[in-house]
Amino acid sequence: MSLKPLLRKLFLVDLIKGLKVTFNYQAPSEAITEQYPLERPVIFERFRGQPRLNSNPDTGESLCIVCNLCALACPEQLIVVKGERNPTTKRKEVVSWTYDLSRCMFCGLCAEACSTDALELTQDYEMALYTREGMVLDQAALERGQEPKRYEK
Amino acid sequence: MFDAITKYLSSATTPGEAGSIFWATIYILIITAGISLSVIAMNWLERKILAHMQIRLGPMRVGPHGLLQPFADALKLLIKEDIIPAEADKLVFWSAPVVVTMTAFTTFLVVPFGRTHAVTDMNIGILFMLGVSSLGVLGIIMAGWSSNSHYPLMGSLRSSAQMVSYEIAMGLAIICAVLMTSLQTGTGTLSMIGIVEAQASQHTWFIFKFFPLGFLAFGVFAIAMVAETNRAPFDLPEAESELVAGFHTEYSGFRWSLFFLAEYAAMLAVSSIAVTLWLGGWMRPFPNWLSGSIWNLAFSLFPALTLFVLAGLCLLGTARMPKIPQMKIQTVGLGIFGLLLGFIGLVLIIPGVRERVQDIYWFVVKVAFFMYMYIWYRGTFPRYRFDQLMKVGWKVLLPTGLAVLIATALWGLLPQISSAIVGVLP
Amino acid sequence: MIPVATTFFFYFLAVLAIGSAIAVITQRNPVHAALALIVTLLALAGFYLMLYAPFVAGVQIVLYAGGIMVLFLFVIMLVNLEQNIREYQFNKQWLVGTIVALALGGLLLFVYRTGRGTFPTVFYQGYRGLEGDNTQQIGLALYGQYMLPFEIASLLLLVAIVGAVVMAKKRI
Amino acid sequence: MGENQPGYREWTMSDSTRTDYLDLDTKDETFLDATELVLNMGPQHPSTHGVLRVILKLDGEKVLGTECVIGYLHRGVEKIGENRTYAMFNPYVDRMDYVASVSNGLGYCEAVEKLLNVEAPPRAQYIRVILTELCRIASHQVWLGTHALDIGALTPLFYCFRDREEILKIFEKYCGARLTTHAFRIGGCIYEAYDGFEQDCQKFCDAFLPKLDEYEELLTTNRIWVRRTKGVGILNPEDCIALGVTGPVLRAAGVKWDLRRAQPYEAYKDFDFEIPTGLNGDTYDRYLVRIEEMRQSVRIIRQAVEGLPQGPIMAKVPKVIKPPVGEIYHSIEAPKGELGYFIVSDGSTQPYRVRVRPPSFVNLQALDKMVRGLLVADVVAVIGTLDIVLGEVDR
Repeated sequence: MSLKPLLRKLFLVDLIKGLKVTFNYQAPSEAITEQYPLERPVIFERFRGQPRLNSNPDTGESLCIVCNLCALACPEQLIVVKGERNPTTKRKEVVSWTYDLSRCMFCGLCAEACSTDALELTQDYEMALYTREGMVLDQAALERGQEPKRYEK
Repeated sequence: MFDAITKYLSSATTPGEAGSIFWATIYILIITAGISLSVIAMNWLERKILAHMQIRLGPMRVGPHGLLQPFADALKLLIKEDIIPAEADKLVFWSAPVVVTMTAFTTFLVVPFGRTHAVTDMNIGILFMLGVSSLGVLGIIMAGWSSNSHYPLMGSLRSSAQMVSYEIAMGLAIICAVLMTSLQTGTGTLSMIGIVEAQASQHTWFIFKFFPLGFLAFGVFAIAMVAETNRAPFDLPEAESELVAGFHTEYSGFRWSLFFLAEYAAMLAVSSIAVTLWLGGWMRPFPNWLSGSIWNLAFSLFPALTLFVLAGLCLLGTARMPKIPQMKIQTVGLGIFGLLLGFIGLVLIIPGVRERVQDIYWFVVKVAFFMYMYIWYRGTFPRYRFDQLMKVGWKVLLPTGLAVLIATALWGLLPQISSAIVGVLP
Repeated sequence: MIPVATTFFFYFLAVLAIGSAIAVITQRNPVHAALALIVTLLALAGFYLMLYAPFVAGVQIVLYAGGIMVLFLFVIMLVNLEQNIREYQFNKQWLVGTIVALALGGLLLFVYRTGRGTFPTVFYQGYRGLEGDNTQQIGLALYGQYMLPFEIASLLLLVAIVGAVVMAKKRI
Repeated sequence: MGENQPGYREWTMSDSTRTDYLDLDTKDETFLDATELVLNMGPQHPSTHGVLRVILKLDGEKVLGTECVIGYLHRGVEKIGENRTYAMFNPYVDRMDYVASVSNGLGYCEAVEKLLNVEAPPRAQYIRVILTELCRIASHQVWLGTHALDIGALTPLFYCFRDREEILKIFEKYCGARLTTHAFRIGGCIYEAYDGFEQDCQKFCDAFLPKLDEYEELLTTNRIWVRRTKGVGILNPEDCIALGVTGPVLRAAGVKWDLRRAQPYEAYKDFDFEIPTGLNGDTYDRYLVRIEEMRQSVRIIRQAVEGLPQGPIMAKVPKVIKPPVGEIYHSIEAPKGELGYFIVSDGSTQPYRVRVRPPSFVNLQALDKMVRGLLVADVVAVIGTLDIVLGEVDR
């Protein structure tokens, strides 16, 4: 062994180098912890979260034309859309629209398949519930979007 | 009766020497409570410091900055279900944590927190500490065996092998310090107080005596003591990535917390040995350079100043707390805590208290340094493998310790040797 | 050090020592027996302390209770215990054993009776003087007067260490 | 499966823990030899990276033999593939190696594209390369953190996760998910690079390299780390090839085999990068190889970001994917090794059979070979260095 590595070994240079790294990181400003309920994470635009059914802002009519493409695209087959043709307007209208959130894996295929931008995955991410009831969303819940939740026992 | 109680206060000795059972009992109670409290503080500090080293925040929720987290944990552990495995040896399983805790706390009988702040001054003090702390491994073995499970058994086997082999290196380093008390002065002692007084009379900390021998012996001890207390990077008996939790895998609740208590008490104990032997025990820094009544006064104000600084930090933290309703209780709590610290600081300015507390303060500061090192090591180093650990113990520390011992003896006897040589020479 | 409650501690330690010594031979589980032996050794250390021999007490704790018994337990724990527990605790030589033990006890009693005068009946102050330099006295005796026996004993230990390594190691 | 069935094989514990061909001479056993100890490591164990169960046969602390028990995380991904259309199956493959989900998706999409005989447009290819290389870095960071944690260094884990967070943020900005990304579609990418995608990637690259040096300061020269990893779990090139081991484990043994070079897919032929190889094939070499791979990935990302072409991001693929009858095997270099997809098409909208060749599963086979004669602590180190993800082993 030549002299330099020997001296480095003797004076524990390798260990002290590591100690220096951890020591320097102690400044509280380095901490990256996010204190979740107090600090909210930044959610980006394309986030695939809670699904929402959009309606026409002017008329308040649902944008869904009951084409069933989302139900066909869904790998988990958790979307069930039933529609009926309105004899007056000749348009298909929604009879029942259910979305089983408990089985959803947020792949976004349904939103991609939607031809009218009616179904959309929003940036809401707090979908936990205390019971299984309420996991199956109907049309009203989907159009309402996520309500602000109060966590109570 | 009252006389007998107050007589001790005027004497400048330990209760043991003064023969005051009353005060000895009081001291034991204070030390036990103090150690438990410092273990709690250590628990919080370790989490916080380790968290900050790992760019985390650590406990933040229970109390301001998680100050009450250790208490919450202690409460949780106390009320947790107490599980004894069905196939365990009940008696041994039950007594193992007791043994570990008892031995860890007994060692503090001879630790001198100040000239008068020790339960007693045993003339085999350091031997007593070594002996009692070596009994702690019995508890670990009992725990590992009685759990009747493979991981604890392997953990306890590792632990006993590790402790037995590192005790030797530790002993050699201690002998170096003991030699230093006698060499070139002539008054050898094994007493903990005697060793500190020897450093005072020789006007040096033993870490600087016979440089670099004192430093080397200290180094050997500093490494061996980490191994003795099963801490990273020598935490093989409880290596969580290999043996789950080592010897206390099957323990839960209060029994587990006893092991935890004992581990931290043992860390404090070996750190106090190191402080006593090499860092001048309760002596304040630079008693020779910065002597005189003004410096004495300045140094005696240090405890109060430290508390004031801590109080100031707390109050600063109070001001910086986010102003939202959820944090209100925490903000107020932190403010009260800061004020409490400030008040204690004020008490420590009182001259009578100041004089008595100063020794303890410097001792605690030195021990705290070692405690920080423990946390720092844990945050930085990987873990040794078992055979490598043994290699370090037997092939590095033991020869180094022996060499330092021999060199210390030779250096100490240099005057005699040189005079003998001069005598032989014509 | 001023002795406190000397009589109480003597009897306490005596009962502890004898009780755990009996437990050593009556316990079926070898681990329990070994633990009882440790208690005996610790009680003996207490006796040494009472006899103003703190160094010997310290060494008793460090070496016997802390060192040797740890290794002892270490070995016992690896042995298959279930078989041991099923075996008979006393074998056929118990009669001979009892006779030998009784004979030894008689001898000790005889010695005690005849040499009673040489035992101190009270702790006299002379011993207390020894307490302070007990360590020094032992050191001087060991490395002065008994230098040769000491070295022979350490050589013996060295041989034992080498022997143990030879026996344990598969390949040297 | 009965004895007369084809494929039946006698398999007992003693068979898998044979010791006679090992260099353990049992002839001069002494009376002090302890009895063998059978230790169950896992499925709940801090360092088996999920739910791997390893049955260890020990002599003291020495490992005489191991047997891996897998399947605790089996979800039948391959069977699910037979019941979904080609596009629908895409999100499921993300859930195999959930640490490197982008690579999984890439492999699947490319295999189907090959089956359809289409090729993703250049811009899509570049975006794919950028994301998979980011994913490689993220995967290696998880490996480094957990591997260091197994060996006892707590801190690198948190540093790694901090830097991985930046990558996950890029993923979230790009495709809306952090872990199970579902970033690519058959025929290209569905998401156009968002505004600032290039800057984000460049920023990450600039910030990451000094952080990587920091990891190295903590570990590479640290004597404890070197001792724990050097000479531990050696696999020589012959064994690697015999066992089918791929990825960094193979390259650490000195075999310069990287599918990005050997059978260039996507745009990898456009980029200039090195394939780091080791010398001894031990744990330390694997560590160095992976660290260097992260540096090379940064190099690739920089080149790809600079040369990101304009144009469409989706090739012409019918809405209902109906590949012609046939079969295809396509493999890519995933962070953990060769990730292959074997897809049999019967001409319908659903694959007839999807078979995945997961690198973790194959690499895990080498565990027994690597740990025999070592100590328990080394088993943990070797499991860490193999970089297995149980989601991929069990599928």
